Amino acid sequence: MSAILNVRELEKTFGSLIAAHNINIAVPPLQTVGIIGANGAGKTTFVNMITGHLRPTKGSIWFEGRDITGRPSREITRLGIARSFQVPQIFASLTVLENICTATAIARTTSGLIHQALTPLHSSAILADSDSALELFRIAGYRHALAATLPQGARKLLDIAMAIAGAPRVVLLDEPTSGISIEEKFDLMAVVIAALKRRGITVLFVEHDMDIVERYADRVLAFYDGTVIADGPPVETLENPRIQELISGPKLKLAVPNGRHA
Amino acid sequence: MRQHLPHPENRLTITFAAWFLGLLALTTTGARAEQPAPVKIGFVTFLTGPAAAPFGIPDHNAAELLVESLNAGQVPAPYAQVGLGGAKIEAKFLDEAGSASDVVTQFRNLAERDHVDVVVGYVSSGNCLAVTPVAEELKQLTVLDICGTPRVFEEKPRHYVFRVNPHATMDNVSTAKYALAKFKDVSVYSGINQNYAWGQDSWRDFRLVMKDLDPKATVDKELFPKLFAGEYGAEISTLLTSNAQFIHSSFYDGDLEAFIYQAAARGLPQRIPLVLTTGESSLWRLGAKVPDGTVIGARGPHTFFAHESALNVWFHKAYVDRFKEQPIYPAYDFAQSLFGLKTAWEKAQAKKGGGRPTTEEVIAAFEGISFPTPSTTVQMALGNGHQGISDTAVGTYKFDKAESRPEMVDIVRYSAACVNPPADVNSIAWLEGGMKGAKCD
Amino acid sequence: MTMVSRPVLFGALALIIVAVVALALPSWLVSLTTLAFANALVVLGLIILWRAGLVPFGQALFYAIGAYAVALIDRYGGMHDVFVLITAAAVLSAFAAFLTGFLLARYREIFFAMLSLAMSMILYGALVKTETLGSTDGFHVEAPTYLGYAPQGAMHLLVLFWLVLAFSAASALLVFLYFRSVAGALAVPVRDSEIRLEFLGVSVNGLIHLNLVISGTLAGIGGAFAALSIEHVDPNMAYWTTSGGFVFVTILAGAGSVAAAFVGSFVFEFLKSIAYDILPGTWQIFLGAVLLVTILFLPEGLGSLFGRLRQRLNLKPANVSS
Amino acid sequence: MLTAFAILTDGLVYAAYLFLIAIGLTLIFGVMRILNVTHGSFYAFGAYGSAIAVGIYFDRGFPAAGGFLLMVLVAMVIGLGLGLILERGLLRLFYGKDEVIVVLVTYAAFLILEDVIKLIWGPNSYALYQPLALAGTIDVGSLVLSGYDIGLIVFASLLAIGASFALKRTRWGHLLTVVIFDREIAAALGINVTAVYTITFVIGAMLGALGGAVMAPKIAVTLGIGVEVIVLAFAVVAIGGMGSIGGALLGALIVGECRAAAVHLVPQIELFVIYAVMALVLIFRPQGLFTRIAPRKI
Repeated sequence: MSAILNVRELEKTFGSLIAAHNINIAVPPLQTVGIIGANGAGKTTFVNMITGHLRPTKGSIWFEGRDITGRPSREITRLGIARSFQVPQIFASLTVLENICTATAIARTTSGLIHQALTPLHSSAILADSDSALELFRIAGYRHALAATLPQGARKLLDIAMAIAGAPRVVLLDEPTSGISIEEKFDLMAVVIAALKRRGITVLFVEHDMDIVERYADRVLAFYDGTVIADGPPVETLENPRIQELISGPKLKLAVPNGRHA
Repeated sequence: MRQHLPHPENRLTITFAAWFLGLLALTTTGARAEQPAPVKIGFVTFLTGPAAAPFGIPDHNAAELLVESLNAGQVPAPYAQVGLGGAKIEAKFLDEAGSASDVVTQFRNLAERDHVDVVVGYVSSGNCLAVTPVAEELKQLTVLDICGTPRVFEEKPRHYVFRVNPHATMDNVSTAKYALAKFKDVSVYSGINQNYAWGQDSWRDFRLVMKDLDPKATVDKELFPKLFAGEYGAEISTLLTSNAQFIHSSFYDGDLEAFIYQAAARGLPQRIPLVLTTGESSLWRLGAKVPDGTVIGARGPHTFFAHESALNVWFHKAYVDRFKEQPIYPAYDFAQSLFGLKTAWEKAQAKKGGGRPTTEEVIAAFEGISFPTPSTTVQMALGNGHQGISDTAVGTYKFDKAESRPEMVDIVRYSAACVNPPADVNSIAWLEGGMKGAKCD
Repeated sequence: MTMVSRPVLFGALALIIVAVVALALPSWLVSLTTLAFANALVVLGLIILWRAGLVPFGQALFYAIGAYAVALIDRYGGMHDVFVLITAAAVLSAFAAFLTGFLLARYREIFFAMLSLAMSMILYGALVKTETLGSTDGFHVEAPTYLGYAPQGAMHLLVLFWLVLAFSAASALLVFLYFRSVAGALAVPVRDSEIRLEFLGVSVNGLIHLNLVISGTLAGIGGAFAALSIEHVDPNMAYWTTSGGFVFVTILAGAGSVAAAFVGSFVFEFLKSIAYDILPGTWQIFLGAVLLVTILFLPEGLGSLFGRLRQRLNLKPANVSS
Repeated sequence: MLTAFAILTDGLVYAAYLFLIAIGLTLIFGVMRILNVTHGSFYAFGAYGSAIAVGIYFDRGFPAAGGFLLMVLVAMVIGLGLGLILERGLLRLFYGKDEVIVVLVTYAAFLILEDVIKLIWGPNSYALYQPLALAGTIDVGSLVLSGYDIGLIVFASLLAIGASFALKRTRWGHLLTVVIFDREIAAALGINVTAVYTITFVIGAMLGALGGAVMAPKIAVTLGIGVEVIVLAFAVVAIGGMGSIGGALLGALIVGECRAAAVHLVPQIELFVIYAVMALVLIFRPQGLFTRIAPRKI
């Protein structure tokens, strides 16, 4: 069957630094892809290029047979590719409900600002959608809490819930479990993956925890130094000693508290 | 937090309290039947901001002095009568600083909240232009004080608004005539004026007169530094490289002093003499800083140029005794405004055979009168008798080292009819038309 | 629905009361209120921007454009009908906001503030330079006609006041509804996370551009009414201190509610006239102190008082910038 | 030729003036992220202080050199007093509040100080004329330069060098640089940010007062001199780049030379040349000429 996301000879350089080199990937619909690699291996750069935050230096990105290379992120979002962030991008000074309502309302007023200026934010339809989204991600309990006051796990969930409010076909999750205690990680991923499967969304997620990847990914991409050094089913990819050495080496480093995760 | 608050908090409560007490007092004084009831006059001038020192303070001082002296009946003839026609003057001072909307709002408050009988004041031409239509709308008798723009009475005839002090046209007519006489066959001159209406108008008038009287004279540099710029290095270099025979400027106070300090330090006025249309107001502070030979105007025959009279002697002495400083022309301007009002008021009162005159009666009496002031005699000749004119004078500065005091030499007087447009002639048109109908002797 | 209709109801009630009370007020108070409400329209625009975290130090640009539009058409355009004048002012200021918006919308924080300051100061400089318009002296604005009706004396004050009141009510209602629209509700999110908005498919610059045009138009209309109420325009209307004054009132009012703009602006004008009255020489101390006390005790501005009041009357709080 | 030279020197003199009024502002903004409107008050207080103190000093006929030192001393004292009162007594209460709120707080303080000046020194203007005379003149062709102006240029240059040295070489400078770079990290490194703030604000106040003190001999010290300075300093700092000393210097030079050129060649545009430059710079380099914006990390 044809790929929903197709990446050809993708390359990104910052001056002399090569952040991504000759990346070729085809993702079939409804697949769940785990992206692994040490810090600075080019995972986030890859995600940023797909979602239009960075413009590739070379190569092309195809979504549902359409070339989306270098399009602005909001356009790509409207086309159906959503993303979440390492540091959850939520509206801290609004309540959880207002957060999700905002996302839902935007998703329902795609024809632009004027349309949005003329559509009231609070309609029963929007409220209904928002509530079901909160239920789906198990954060309905925080409904009226200020987003600023949420625990890290709930923030991650809200971030993802907002990301998929626009019913995308593909979602990229950038380290969904970073900054989450080992105990919570699995429950969180369980909720997320279940929700996304339920909505029939193709998932690419960046992850450092190999057990999570092994458990939830149908396929693994291993990044090293800006290139994909392995692409295959989780078990064999993760057991490949070379990968072990290249990826897991840094994994030990992760034990050391690190500014970005604090 | 707490410990920092008492200051603003107290101020707030105090001011509110004061305001209400003030209101109370106001209403009660209104109610109390005095014989005769005082004439309430609102005085508006700059009490804050950069225009306070040159205009507001002398203006305010003169007002304080004259109101007290008049109420005590200590002013020599012909103003010996107490207050206005026997009724004491009740003064209310307001700050002119702020935007036009502030000034207009305050004017309305004076007229309709405080119910003053007369408003006297305004230094800024912009404010004069802003309040005049409101005065007409509210039928509020108003005597504009120091502002110079001729537009007030030339744009439209006014009924409730008067201005005793001559408008700015004559300042530049007289200084131009004087400069041409002093600097033989002038062919090149330069000008430095503030970049706002006053400076622009002064320069325009001056150039028009020069064109009339000395067509061959050309302008070398014309500079318009920002108002209150303070730093004139670049302007001074420009003028130093100028081959002008003199430099015209309508600078006053702060800007004038800053300019003189910086220019004198670089030998500019020693090389090219200055013609200062309003220079008088700063002479006492600048003293020897102003090089001898500088041409000085005073917006009328004030201070150095004042005609000898008992009134002038009294005014000058009373002012110096009280404020320990010399009265400068804004003080004289104010005296003229108030004496004009007093003359009109008492004439109206006499006409109706005693009793307090109505606004209309005062206006009828005011139009076209002439009356003596500490400086000279003012004739309400223009704008259907609403705009005063007087003679004026220009002189050359000389610092008396022995006495260490400024003095004026080679004073030339110009009759009112010589330096002012005839009635119902727009001043710019008059200047452009070659000052037709000017009667100079 | 009740959430929208209740505040609107209160607003309408207040409007009617004020309109009637005006008949009994002394005319100095009427004209003071007229000016206050004219400025309140500018403040309303600033509140729209402030909710998105933007504070222009040059809003006087549009204020002055509106004022001069009215003054010039009234003087040279030969048209004196108030509705023609206001419409012209609105259109011109909207257009100016639309053009400058292409630049301003790209800026945030202090850079936004400074760029708008620069723009207004350039207009100021240009106006000072045009001697034909009286330079800094400015010029008089003739009283307008109202669809052919030319009220005289005190009546003309009242009619203008009622018109300003009507415009204020209309603008307040529209802005109130805008705040409850999707686009309006996005202001606070802009402050929290532009990235999330972009990745929800919103053009943040476009959104800010829209807000700029709305606030610019309001400022223009405010300036137009100010010109009609002062009956005079001068370049000072474009000077940075004028912009500063508006920001001052915005802080005093707070972004809390639409009504705050009007109450805040009135309180400010009133306090100022008290200050002038009792402290002719030192009124700035008074204003400064008032501002400090406000920021200390009412960090959310006067608007927050309504919030507390609402809770007293246990109404559902309007969810503007919670 | 002479004109070109005149433009150059006039530009430098004006630039010196601008740098003197801008350096304190940019320092405070860089470290504390406060756009400090009271900077105008510092300038005014400095000018009044030096006009009076130094005036008396010269009237007593004391040696000239001491007079110039006294200017600096006066500025120090005033900066210390005002700076401490404002930072400890007022601004402290508003840290962490919205940047704009803090601007408004300083604006309110500025309004109050404007009247305080009037209450202390009255409405009349003061003049400090002796230094200009003492500094003498230098003739260049028909152009006579004031020794004091040359002195200003030298003084400003020394200040610029001194400041950048202090920032780069001294321990204190390093602390500041860290705080400017990232307050969180600074705090994490155990830097006492509160103390840094107080000291920075006081130094900024001293620099503002210094600007007024050394300008006093050239201007008539009168009410409202602070207002002009504020916007001018803002413009310079915005052009150079908020919070950068080098930026302030560059901004001052650009504005100074542009203005001088305008006065000599097209006096008509002098009034808004500064804002035109500012608008252009902001349009093409929003962050100003000297600072670079960190790419947003997501």
